[in-house]
Amino acid sequence: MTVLYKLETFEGPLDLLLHLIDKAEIDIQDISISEITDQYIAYLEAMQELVLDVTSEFLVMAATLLAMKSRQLLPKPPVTDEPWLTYEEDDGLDTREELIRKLIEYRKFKAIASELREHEFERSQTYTREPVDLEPFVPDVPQNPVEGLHVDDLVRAFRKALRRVAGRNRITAIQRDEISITDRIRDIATLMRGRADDGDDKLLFSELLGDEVERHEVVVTFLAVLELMKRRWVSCFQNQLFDEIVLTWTGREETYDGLFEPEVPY
Amino acid sequence: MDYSSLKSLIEGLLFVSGDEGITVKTIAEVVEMNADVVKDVLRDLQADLKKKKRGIRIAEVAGSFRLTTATEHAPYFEKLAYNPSRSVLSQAALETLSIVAYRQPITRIEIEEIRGVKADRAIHTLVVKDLIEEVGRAEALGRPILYGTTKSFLDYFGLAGIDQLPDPMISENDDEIEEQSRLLFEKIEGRQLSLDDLKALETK
Amino acid sequence: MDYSSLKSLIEGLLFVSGDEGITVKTIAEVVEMNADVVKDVLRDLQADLKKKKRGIRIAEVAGSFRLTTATEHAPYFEKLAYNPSRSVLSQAALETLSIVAYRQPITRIEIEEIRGVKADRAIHTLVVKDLIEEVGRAEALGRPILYGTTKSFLDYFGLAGIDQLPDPMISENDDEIEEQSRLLFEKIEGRQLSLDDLKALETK
Repeated sequence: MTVLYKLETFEGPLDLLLHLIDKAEIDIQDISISEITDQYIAYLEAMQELVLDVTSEFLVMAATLLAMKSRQLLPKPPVTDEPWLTYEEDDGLDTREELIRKLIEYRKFKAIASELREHEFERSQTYTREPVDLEPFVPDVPQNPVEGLHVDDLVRAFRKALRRVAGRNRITAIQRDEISITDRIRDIATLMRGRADDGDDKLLFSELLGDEVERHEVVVTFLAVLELMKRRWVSCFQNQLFDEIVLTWTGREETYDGLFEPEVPY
Repeated sequence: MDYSSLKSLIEGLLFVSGDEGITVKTIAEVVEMNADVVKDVLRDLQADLKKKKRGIRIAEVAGSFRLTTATEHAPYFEKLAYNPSRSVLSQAALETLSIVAYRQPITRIEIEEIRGVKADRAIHTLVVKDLIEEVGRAEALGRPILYGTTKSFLDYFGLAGIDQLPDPMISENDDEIEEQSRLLFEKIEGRQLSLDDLKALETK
Repeated sequence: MDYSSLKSLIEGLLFVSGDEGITVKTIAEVVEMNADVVKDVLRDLQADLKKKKRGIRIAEVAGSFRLTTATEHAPYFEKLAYNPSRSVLSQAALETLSIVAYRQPITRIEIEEIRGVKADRAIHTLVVKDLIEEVGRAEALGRPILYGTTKSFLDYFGLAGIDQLPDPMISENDDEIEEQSRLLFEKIEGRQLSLDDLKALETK
């Protein structure tokens, strides 16, 4: 006998058995238990030939089937109309009931799986795209880049700088250099952009001041920093009161065409 | 706002939401209109795009609406190099996923009892693919992990919600299958059935 | 392909091309048609969308065409951006962040290789939000910037350190193994083997 096998892969003994039952459905009356058991075993052998993983679960099922087959070969007690005379093998019955229950349940999920397979394919036929970045629609960054920091803190830091300046230059000739805020903004922006290009986007407020600090220069610089913060070109933070103000270049200046005049004419 | 302006705006909102999608509730909040009105317009727009065979369509996935392409154009998108090719789930993973979807929350052992084989590999794959996730621990010994499906699961299969899952209760078939299996096993067992037994089965 | 089908297809192509857009040349290659024809249809579609005041429009930026929103809808997108249902970080930003978190230090190019799309916008957003920062320069040509997560990132996610990141559970071999078994199954499937064939196999 040359039996043609369409060798498929089975997810487990239940899957294989279902396949055999499906085949049996074509002509269920012609199926003999020994044939099904033989087919099951033949499948296992074929799988082994192909070095497929014949796991212990397959072997356990084979043993179960063989037990059923051997039971069939044993002489049967006669069937009578009197139930109390009919010999019932409880163990066998339980095994069979359990197996049937499992097969039905497994088959149900196999059906669902094949339906999901269709959904999977259908879904794979449609494409979508990432959400549009809504950032440009937001006039304000939702998160405050100086969160937890009050202007008071900046003012205090400013006062500290002023006191230091005052201490150093008790006597000084007032020599007013005309530094405009706009110029100072441009200077700071140029300095920070240059640094950012070199990979350093941070700068200390004190670095913006020269060695011979003038009150006027500190004021102008401070106002320039406030202006830059307002425009979100820089963000600032301070670890604690009177500490250094650390400026971070945000790189957001590209969204502007260029410098515009500060709102307040200083 | 007039009807066509609202329709256009909803299209814009769907567009910016991309694959994250947008709920009717959110649209209603943004346009400051009644959710039912929004839903009507949305459905109208959806029908429009389909009827006019437009290049973009509206799909309801995981409780929110999103724009997608038309299925018939899929072959062309595949030609684009950057196309994120979708992987196909293995049969083992798919069966395991079906079980989790219907029986969640469920433990690995329970899955294995249904499948009749080990499921650890399949579970691992599904967790990595973000289709299932740990949703808690069972009260049983060893407090085994309970698995459930994720939002990505709905997205992966293009399902509007977990209630959109195919109905497992194809009852008439179920009974039929049960009957057939029973009959087969009666045969396997070598039991001899009387005609009365068969008639009794038939009338059930 | 008829005119309206082509128009619909081009709309779909624009849609999937996202923010990066698509050139007339690429469209022409995909649809296998003359570039001039494509350009005409594209212009027609562009005029259509504008005339009908649709929620999506076509913009030409640096030689590529892409879908954009209608300017008159801007106030609504602003509201959407503030809607509590929307996560603070966009999906693109979050994904980029996760890549940086797990693969740091990493260059932009490497991130883009993983994501398959441009990442400059997302990187910019993350830097501005102080979630990632420049941590050095790679030794490669052009000395590209290396990114890493910031301390704020750890605070934001309540992590004691970068080693506290959950295991992503992705083993490099996973997909490979799946692929191999699939190939094997494909070989076996659909093959009609007779017992003789099997015997032949046996003797090998």
